[in-house]
Amino acid sequence: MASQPQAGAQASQSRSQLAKALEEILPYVSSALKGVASKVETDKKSSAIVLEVERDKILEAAKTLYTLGFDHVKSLTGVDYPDRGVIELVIHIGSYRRGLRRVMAILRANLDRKNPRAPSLVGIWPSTEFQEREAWEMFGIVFEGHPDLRRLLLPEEFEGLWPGRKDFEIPGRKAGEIEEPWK
Amino acid sequence: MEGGLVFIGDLDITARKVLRWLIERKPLRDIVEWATAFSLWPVHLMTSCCGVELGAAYAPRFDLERYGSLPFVSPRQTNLIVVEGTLTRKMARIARITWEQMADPKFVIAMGACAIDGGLFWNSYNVVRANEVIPVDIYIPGCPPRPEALARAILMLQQRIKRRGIERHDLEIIEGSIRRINGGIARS
Amino acid sequence: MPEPILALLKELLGYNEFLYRTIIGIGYMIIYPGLLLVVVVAALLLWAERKIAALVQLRYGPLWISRRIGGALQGFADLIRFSFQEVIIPRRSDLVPFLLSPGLALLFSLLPLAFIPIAPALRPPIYSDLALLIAIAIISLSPIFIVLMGWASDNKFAFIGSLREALLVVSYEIPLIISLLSMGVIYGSLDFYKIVERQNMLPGMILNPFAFIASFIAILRITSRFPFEISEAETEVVAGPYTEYSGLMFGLSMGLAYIKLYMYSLIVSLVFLGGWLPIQGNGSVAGFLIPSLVVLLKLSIVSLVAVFLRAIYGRYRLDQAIRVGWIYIFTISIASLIWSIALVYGGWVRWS
Amino acid sequence: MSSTVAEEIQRELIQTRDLGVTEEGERLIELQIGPTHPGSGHMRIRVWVDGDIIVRCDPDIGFVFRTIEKLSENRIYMKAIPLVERPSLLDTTPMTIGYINALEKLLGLEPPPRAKYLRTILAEITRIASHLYGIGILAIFLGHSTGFMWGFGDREPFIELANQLSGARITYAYVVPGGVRRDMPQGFPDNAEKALRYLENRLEDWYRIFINNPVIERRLREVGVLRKNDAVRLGITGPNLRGSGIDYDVRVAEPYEAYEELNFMIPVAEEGDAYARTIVRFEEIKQSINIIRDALRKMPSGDIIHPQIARMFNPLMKKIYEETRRVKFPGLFASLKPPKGEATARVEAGRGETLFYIVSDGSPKPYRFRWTTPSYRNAILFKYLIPGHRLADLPAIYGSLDYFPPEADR
Repeated sequence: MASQPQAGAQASQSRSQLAKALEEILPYVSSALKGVASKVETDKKSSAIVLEVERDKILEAAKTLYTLGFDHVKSLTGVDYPDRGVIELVIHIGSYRRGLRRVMAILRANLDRKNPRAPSLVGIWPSTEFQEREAWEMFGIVFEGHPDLRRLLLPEEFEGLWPGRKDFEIPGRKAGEIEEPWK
Repeated sequence: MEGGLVFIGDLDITARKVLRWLIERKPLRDIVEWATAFSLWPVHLMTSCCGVELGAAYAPRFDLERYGSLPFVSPRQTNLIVVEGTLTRKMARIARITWEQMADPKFVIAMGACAIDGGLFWNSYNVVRANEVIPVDIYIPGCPPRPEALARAILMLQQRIKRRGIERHDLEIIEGSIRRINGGIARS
Repeated sequence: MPEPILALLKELLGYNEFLYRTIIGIGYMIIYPGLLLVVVVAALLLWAERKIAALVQLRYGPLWISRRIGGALQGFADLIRFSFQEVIIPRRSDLVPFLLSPGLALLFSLLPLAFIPIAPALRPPIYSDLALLIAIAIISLSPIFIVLMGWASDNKFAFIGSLREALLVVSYEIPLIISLLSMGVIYGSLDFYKIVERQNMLPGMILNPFAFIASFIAILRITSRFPFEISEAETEVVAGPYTEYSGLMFGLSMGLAYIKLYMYSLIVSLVFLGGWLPIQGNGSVAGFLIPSLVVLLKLSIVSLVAVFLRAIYGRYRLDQAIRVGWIYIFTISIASLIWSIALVYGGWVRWS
Repeated sequence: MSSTVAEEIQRELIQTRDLGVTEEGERLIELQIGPTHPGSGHMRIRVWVDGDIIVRCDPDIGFVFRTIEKLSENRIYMKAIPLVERPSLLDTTPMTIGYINALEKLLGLEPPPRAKYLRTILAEITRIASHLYGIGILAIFLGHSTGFMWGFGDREPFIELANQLSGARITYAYVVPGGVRRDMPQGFPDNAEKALRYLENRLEDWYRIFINNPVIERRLREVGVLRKNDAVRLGITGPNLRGSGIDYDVRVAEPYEAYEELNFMIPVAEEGDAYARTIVRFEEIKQSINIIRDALRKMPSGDIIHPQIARMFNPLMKKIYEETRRVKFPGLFASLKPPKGEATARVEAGRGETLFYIVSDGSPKPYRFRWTTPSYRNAILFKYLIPGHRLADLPAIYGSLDYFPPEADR
């Protein structure tokens, strides 16, 4: 049966306390990620700690974040920068622990656009399994070590097409023009 | 009687021709049309988010069961498809198969702006118009249309059945030539 | 057993016993308590089920088809629509059993009517003093054809649905047969006329309450009414054994559930609720018409209660239903057998 | 005779149709509980069944994938509001609040307190409506048609309430960068009180016919037990998470809008089975009723749009705003150009936590628009929670997860 519900909003901190909590956690995280992350800073607006990481250090950064208490991934996606020839992997990692609940970690890593490869994080955070499948389907990022990297949302007709990338324009259809969906 | 009718050839087609000849007679046709009009059972095919309004239409406030329409289980036993909202490519294939699995006098209501012409998602690469896939009888504008609009569509379909009668395609399907369905996919 | 109708016919058509029996038998089976009445009752039950469920759920239910009588023609409209819809026969299905099994299931659920009287004045077409036993035996044949339906229509959901039907039939037919036969033990005979006569002091329900409970719940399962609608559970196996049927075939199988409900409620009202008891007259009106209306009234009460449960209960899981069947219903029916044996040999029940 | 699409699929199915042994040597039946199946909604659940026990389950989602992210990258910021509402048509306000919060973080705007309260009230109204829809779907999946009809029937007063507040049945587009579109109409507080009291009486009937119904209780207890560490590992959100004992709720973890000043509690259950999740949903409806009453009591007065935007009203818009307290869109919204940068906002929707991540490069269209919905994050439960149960438990678990496929496919 529903246990005694935990006291709600009166006990929660207001936004200012949120910023203070962010400050406490920042040194704690940056010390843990000394050699791994190239840049660690806070983004007060979105109450998050932003980490820039090299491609081959992603797994290591993920392991340390997991030990710090960030236990699930809220969103894993790519951002396509065709002019810089880079697809940026952006991972929002959250935590259900009482202390870390107010804070999110945003892990960023640049992958080469022609052949984007990244280590699969399913081993550390199983919640990324479906999100990695969608990232592969939309951006072509191949996650090495993913249990079954197949299509999640799109039908099979999109073989070889990466709709998430900027060079995939949407076919702006003129009114009345009928397109045969199966052809 | 327009000319003599001689039924020869394959038993199945002859039986269907006899049935169709019988049904076209006055008293029986009215009863069949009256029964079909008041027993439009939509198949359980929720294509997209307008399904919320279809659910609300069969709920206590706008009860569509007043007109005899009862959402039922499988395509075999129902005679109405309500295409609720957008048809993506994957769902279009399912809608087509469901339409082909349904028993013959069948009708389609395209509900919402997305089913008419893509609506909000007109330029999405994954969206297909309803009439490109299955022949549509009644269109309902609105995004999502109010449950009263769905009730009005059911009533319009009832009047159309009484006025225009039921077109039966079972002979064309058996003889292998699905006629060009208005705007739909032609197979010769 | 005065035969007023037989006497009436003798004056009209001259003396030929065999001819009159067949005319009455045909009339019995086809018109009054037979096929015509069954179809009307099935259609009205279909409408009543939707109307009662709608009433509980704060809405109208079928109404616009015939406003003045509250949409009562809805059941007929559905049956007519089904009979004029195209019958689809899947290519990979096994043709002969696929086409025959709905009809045979219907036959075996209608046939017991030949043994069950509906009024004191008219004998059923085939009169025998083992009528209760024969009726139960015939009606428990129809689940075989429901399993055959699911098996013949080569569809995975129909296959699973027919397996469920087979499992549940075993676990609920046996308690039904035991509890009905334990009523036979109390009355000392299996002939419906004697059963009804011997209920004039106490109706069967009070004589042996265990039997009534066990058989009512077993009937709920056999006609797949609500807490036990497992073999045709929509959200698990699409329409159970009837998934691949369309048009007239599905009309038959949809009506089948209601026809079996009609038949079982007829047996229950005769065995437990005292049949035509308060009315005992003879002669063609007092002996035939009014008693049969009393039986019909009791029968409709039983089926409306069974139909009303759709609005209250969800659906059991298969293993829960089988566990309930074997643990509770089976022991209740054994208890009813012991109770009736105790009644008879304890000397409380003695028939002249 | 060239084959129709159905025959192509039929031929495919015939080759793959295996009633017998699979590669691993087990005798399994592969069931396609597809979109036309009454127990599946807008998705296909591929299930391998050994007898009555489900051995493997593979959800095949994406049947309602309408590319919201790609479309909103080709539209100006304001046009993304109706786009964001469509996928989760049941509780649209939390989605628009999330998107507008992210946009306001980019623009550096802070809505006035009265607008915050109005947003919170509408969010709670849609939460109640969305929970009742979820419970209705769970009821029809268990065969309990009265629960379905009562669920949809009891939703209607709240849809009427939202209709009075914002003018539309479900798709309100009520939240605007910098505030809300309309002020509260005159008779709204006592209408709201009437609807809330009606639902409180109805909840007793719900407990008698649904929660304490022996069949429903038997079908939901010890079914789909989600242990606490599994819920955390799989990143589950919403009542499914709180049903397994973790009291995580974004309204308390990172309070947005007016949730800081309102007092309410987060219902948590320990068992983690389908029954616990349903109880948590019913308790959340009660909490939402308290929140609406509390918010209506503490409603501050004042204007409903940010002064910086109000300054840009032309005289006609100012007159309309004074008289009817309705915001007419100033020209600014059409060419809204937030500064370069990115923002993340998370909001507690009816089914869980939804996250918006917007990257803007200074142009009127967002450069990258990332949106994860609660059902999208709960979709993984089909793969890990259902194997091991019986075939009849599939709809019970599916209903108790309150999984809405269009919201998962976006």
